[in-house]
Amino acid sequence: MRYSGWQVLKQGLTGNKGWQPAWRDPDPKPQYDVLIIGGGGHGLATAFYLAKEHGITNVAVLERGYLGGGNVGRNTTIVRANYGLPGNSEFYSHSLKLWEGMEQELNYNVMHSQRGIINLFHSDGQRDAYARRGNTMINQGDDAILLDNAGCRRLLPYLDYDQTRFPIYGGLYHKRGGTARHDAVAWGYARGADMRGVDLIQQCEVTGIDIENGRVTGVQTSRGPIRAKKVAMAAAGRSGQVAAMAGLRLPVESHILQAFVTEGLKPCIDHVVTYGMGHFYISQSDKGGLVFGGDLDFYASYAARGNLPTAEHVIEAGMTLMPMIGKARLLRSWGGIMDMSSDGSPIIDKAPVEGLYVNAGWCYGGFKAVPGSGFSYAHLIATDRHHAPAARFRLDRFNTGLVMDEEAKGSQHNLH
Amino acid sequence: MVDLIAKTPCADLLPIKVEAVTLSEVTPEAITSIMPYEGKWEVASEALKSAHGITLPGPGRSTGKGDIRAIWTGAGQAMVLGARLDAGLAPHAALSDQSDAWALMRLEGAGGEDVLARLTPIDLNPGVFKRGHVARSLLGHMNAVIARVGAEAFEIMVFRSMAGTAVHELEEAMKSVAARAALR
Amino acid sequence: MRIKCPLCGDRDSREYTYMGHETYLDRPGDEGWSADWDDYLHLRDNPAGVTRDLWYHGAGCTSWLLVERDTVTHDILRVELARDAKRGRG
Amino acid sequence: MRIEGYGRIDRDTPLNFSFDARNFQGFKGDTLASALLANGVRLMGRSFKYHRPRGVLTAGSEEPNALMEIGQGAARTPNVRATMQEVFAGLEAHSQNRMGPLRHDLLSVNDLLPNFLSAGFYYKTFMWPRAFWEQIYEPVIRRAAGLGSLSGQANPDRYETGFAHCDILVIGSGPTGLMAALTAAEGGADVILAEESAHFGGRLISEAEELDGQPGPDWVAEMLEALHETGRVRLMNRTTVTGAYDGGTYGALERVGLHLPMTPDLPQECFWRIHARQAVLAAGALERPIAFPMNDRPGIMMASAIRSYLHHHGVAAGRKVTLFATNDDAHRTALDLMAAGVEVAGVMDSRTDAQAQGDYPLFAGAQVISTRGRQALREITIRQGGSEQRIETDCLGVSGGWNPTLHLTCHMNGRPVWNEDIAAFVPTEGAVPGLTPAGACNGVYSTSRCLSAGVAAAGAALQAMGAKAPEMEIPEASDSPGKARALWLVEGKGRAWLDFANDVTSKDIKLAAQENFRSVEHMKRYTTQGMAPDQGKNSNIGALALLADATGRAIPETGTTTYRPPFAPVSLAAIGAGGQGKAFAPQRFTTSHEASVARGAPMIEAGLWYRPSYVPRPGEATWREACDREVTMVRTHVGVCDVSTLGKIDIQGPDAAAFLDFVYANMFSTLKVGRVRYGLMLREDGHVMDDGTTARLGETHYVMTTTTAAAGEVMKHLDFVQQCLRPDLNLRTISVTEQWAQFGVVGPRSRELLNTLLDSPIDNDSFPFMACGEVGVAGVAARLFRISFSGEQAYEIAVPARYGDALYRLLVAQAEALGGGAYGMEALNVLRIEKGFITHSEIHGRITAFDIGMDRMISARKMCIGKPAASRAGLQDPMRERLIGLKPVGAVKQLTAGAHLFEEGAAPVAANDLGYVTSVGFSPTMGHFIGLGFLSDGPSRIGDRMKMVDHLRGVETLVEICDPVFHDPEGEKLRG
Repeated sequence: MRYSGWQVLKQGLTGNKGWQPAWRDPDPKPQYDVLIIGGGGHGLATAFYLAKEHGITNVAVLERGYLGGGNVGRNTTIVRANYGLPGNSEFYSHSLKLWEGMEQELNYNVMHSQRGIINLFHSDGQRDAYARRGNTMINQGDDAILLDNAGCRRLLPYLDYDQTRFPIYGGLYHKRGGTARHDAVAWGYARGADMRGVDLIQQCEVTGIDIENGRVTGVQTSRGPIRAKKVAMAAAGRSGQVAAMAGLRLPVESHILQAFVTEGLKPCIDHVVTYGMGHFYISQSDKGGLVFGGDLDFYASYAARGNLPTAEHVIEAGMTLMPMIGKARLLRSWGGIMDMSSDGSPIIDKAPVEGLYVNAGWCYGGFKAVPGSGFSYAHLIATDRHHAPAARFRLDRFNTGLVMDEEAKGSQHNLH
Repeated sequence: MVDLIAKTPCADLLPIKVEAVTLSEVTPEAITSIMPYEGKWEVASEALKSAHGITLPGPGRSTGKGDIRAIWTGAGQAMVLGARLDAGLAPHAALSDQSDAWALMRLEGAGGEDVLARLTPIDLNPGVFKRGHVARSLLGHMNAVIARVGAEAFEIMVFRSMAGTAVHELEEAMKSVAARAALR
Repeated sequence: MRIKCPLCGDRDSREYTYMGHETYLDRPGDEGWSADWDDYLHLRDNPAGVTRDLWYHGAGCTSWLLVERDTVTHDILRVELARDAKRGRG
Repeated sequence: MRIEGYGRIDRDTPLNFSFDARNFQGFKGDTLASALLANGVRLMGRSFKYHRPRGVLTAGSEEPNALMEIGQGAARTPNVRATMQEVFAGLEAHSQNRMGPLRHDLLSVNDLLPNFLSAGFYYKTFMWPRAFWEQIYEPVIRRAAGLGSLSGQANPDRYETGFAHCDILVIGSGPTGLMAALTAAEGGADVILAEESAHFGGRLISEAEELDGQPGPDWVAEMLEALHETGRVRLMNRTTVTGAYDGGTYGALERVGLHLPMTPDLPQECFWRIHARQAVLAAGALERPIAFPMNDRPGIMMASAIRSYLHHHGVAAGRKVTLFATNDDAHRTALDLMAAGVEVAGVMDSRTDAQAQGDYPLFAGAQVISTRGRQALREITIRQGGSEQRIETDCLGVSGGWNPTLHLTCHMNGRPVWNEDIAAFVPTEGAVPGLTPAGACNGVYSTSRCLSAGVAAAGAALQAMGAKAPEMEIPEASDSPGKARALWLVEGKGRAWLDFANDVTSKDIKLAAQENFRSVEHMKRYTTQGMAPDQGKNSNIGALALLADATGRAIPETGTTTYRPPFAPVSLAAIGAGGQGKAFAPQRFTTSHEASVARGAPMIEAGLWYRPSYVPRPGEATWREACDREVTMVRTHVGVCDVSTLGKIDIQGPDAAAFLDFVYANMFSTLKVGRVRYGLMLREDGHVMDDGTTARLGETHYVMTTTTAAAGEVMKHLDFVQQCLRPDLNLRTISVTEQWAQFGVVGPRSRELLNTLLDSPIDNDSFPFMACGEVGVAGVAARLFRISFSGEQAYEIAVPARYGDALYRLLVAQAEALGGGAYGMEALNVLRIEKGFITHSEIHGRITAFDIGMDRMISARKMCIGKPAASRAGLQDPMRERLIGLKPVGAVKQLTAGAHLFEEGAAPVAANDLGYVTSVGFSPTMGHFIGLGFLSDGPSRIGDRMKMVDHLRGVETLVEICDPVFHDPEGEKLRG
């Protein structure tokens, strides 16, 4: 059933009885061509593009909980293409183009709002480092503007330009950056994949990966064994456990990233704003809640919840940058499980085991990467050739030394 | 002949008084860190005792005689306040002059614990943090050494360059505690 | 969260910073790059359960600590000075 | 209306306040809600989506409807619960979330088209045309959405945070909490008793109930006295425990000044971090609404809330009251109202076997199937047996049973379990280590069993701490739990609300199930049920029960969503109080700070420190003029600059030399005593961490300097190497950054200047380049280092920090006498670029020794941190971007840091990108701009012409690649 304004009008006049299920709840078949482990944003998008771009529809997405229940449902919903390193620059540029066509492609309003994102900087040195990144973005064909202090005052009048601890010199303004409704992205891709014949199987935990003489042959699950020629991992924070089922160790350590939302407020923040002297980023959801986040809790964890010191530090950064949010009240805080890679950039590659594919190491950047990762991962699974924008996301880069250290912090997983 | 005038860290910041609580600067004669080399803690402690009459303190504690005091300031490290250390200690421990590195403040008066409760995560209740106890912890966002030197008196050490921030944060806490007391 | 420092006693986790897995204690001896170095710097078991990792009591006694804990429940099971643990490994 | 002889308010202290600019009067002890009800005001807000009229539903923090803006201007606070805001003289409250006056909210037009605004409608439309989303659809939606509004101005009020410690924290001070606190204190524990509302006693203040034969409130007063007697209990009222975290840490928000007119120095709120070895949750229970058609009108409220307003505030919520209940408990409202002379028009009890407990009209087996009254309730329609009947009423008390307030037990992902006996969810066992739920929050609904539950829980907590549980005498109290029977939905015409704030009705829940959003988490996100300010406290259980029906599952199988911190919303100003303004990070001032400020030098941030940008002289209009003069002054005469902010680490011990060989790429054990050497420090991943000079003052005594930015990181790294990698080495390290004030004396006349101050003069032989040693200045023991960051003959002199101010002023005076003077960071930066020296602009974290032409410094004779990783093939590739100098050679003379480098004829796009510029400055010495940067295969491109493009600044410059050292490459000046 196609969604549109007319459909909402027609259904509204007939008591909304005609709306169809957004996806089916099939039982797992014994055999598929491709199995995707993980029903989050990346898994669902991969299934969608396998079907749409490559006509491969005998696919099952295996989700141990409910669709979109992991990080795609727990992030601060930021979408941007403002990366500096070769490899990341092309990938997120391609991903943002897919975002811009997503509503038409999925026939689902994911509320992608290109309201602009401003990375504030607080010294000449930081300005020049951001300028280097901004020039990379323009070289890549994306947009960037260097705001000075006066430019920030016009766009962001509510920042504290006088009392704040680290004065605001200016900001790197990426107009095509913005936000999207995270759940809607998962549901849009789920519906799109299901409509094209992909089986979305919830409450189905993968408990083992079957390998016979170096080739993957299927998986063991809480709902029985399923055979397949190709198995693609997309388990984000749980990548370590799933890879271990195939005897693999990944350059990934799982960490907690807390996110926060306030009670609903009338419009007061119209952009995504990030702070340069403390990890803090904020935007306002369409329902009016201020959605913000900042540092990891910094210790390895799968608890999907964090502790007070990090929450306080993040909110302190918000208070020194924009004290007007002081009267807003924190309504809810939660945690995602971030698969932090050793250089801060992701991995989309074939595993050393034939027929097994790895998609992991997304750190903070998983949500904005959903379409790009799905598209490139589907291309790799379908053709066994790396898709150009994701060509550098190799497993072996740590041995060659061609690491992609976007944050320039070294090999310690939790510093990216 | 040229002459260099000395300035103390809190010269133009202290003393301040809010209701029953006062914050004043303390300027010991000298502060020297003493870090015994491998296996030399006992022999260094003996050398200190014979030279200055006090032994090296265990973790979280302080020792003292007259106006000379030794406070525990970290793993394998103590600081001696109040006297230039005898050179005889040198072979047993790394000695390093810290006299100018620290701003030393004394917080005195009823309710000192409540003031510090705004800034320090450790439990300073008299039943737990007794006279002679020393802790290396936080004062707001700063590293600090906190010692109880009396039933209603604490000594606080922060790095010299942060004296201004420390005094400001302590004064704000003193005002807030006093304002609450006025309500009762 | 609270960690009991062997020297300072039970302290709020805001006084500590975290580095990473216990493997950092076992620096490989090879002078050139090797699979051991790839293991040491990058690859992790990343267990959901009991693990051991290195913490620095930066706001306290500046000791490095080896902490045995659970990555799912955040229980802290055992804490020792990393210096002693390293010496114990010979 | 106000009822004489009722309420624990101070009728001798009338308080004037305003609501939507209308003046009212309440009494001390009133909440905004009770005072408004006393004045007959029932319309207090508007719902989120349909903008329907909303009246107060409850008497506690779980209030979903009566959310208001308090205060004016910058002090305005949105979304304040009228049920929690105590009235004070001059209190100004405004309704929110309306367009136009509250009585005529233009946005209530949404209420005319509910069928088109059903759950998730916005996912199915607003997709065409694409640009309309940002320009039209989203702005309209955002305007209508949201509740209260921020003032947009900086927060002027004072907030604070604090730490508290105790053996046993008791959360809630009803019968369970008071007994738990007394038991714990009698058992020898230090206790904190935290109570959310202003008064202790919980429900006992709102019920006509007796304990030990005396009225509840009197018993409470006695208990507080007993607690005080133990000397071990810290009573914290107006303090909501908002979160349970690891290790017995709890977050709690105390309302300190919110109930008073503005008081200087008094914080509005305090966010406490409480560490408790054990805790008892005694948070009671919340009464559960019923979803019946048109159940959202102002005047419809919880039956227990009507009792609270009567007993606690002396206010009758209506003149002609009806009740709709599923249990005996709610009948007390009828009894209490009649005792106070208020008319009870009927009690509709859904149970056919219900018994009246007093002479009020009981309609057993009846249900309310509709209501009327636009701005406030006028009439209800009930159905009993086959017949329907209308009853005129202005206040309907509702009770669908009680939900245990177990939220804190879910804060570590524990999910509550369904208890069929009480038809409610109760905490799962051991959900939060050290937190024992007791009483109503654990599903125990009778007062007497609550009292014993409190004793038992405190006893268990004492035992867990190794103490003995004392014998406690349990007061005599009522034990009438009554059999609860759940009623989730009354079918009928008209919408039945579950989430009153987000306007989620039973139709929305059914639609979610119909579209296969079957999981309770999917239903919540699709319908936004439970995502309003009350976080589902009034709707979660009802919604999941309807979902269970709609999907043919039982409630336990459907399960519940989990609750997350905070239990009640916390102002960001409170939890972030440590960050506002300058407090976010300490300020570090050098000893020469005042002297620089006095000379008009603008101070700029360098890490946590402040350093002079430039030191202007009269007549200099721009920073460039001052900077050019300062550079020339240093090159030709002598300059003085404070370098105290660089990290300084004292390293002593027999193995100090071996240690430095291990942490630095180059050798230090070969450095002679009295000499200094430049050192390059790698991270273990082979990239450069920091650089700086290390001096050898004695056989076993070095002093290492680090950059300002990396001082803390290096200190921690050295501790890591000593303790975790090389405990075999016998050495000790300690920071001496703050012990010494250190100043650069730079330029051809630098030695001449020093000799006017040193107790014994020096010359090129006694103090050659890279020498160091003890010297005397006016009898003060100082240290002198002959090192240069400018390429000139230069020294750094360090004195104990107490003399810093005095020495700086003296050095500047002497420099000015010799034709020089003070210089700042801008000049220092140009001087070092002229000499090709690097800073963290170059070693920005992705750079190896190879990239900056220093790979030879990685000594072949020893191992060091980072050496193996630096040997990876990818880090030795000549095509990597490597350090070069550049200067403009075309018409455009400007260079910019952050620009990229391309072949002369190539398009400035990613594919042709060969490098980037890191540092630039106008060099008065060379007469043109100079810069440093990184270029693919840089060293073999010296002399080539390339194109520098900065899209952001609109600058395109033809440049020549050159050797990074522009000035005095042979270094004669250094050794002069």
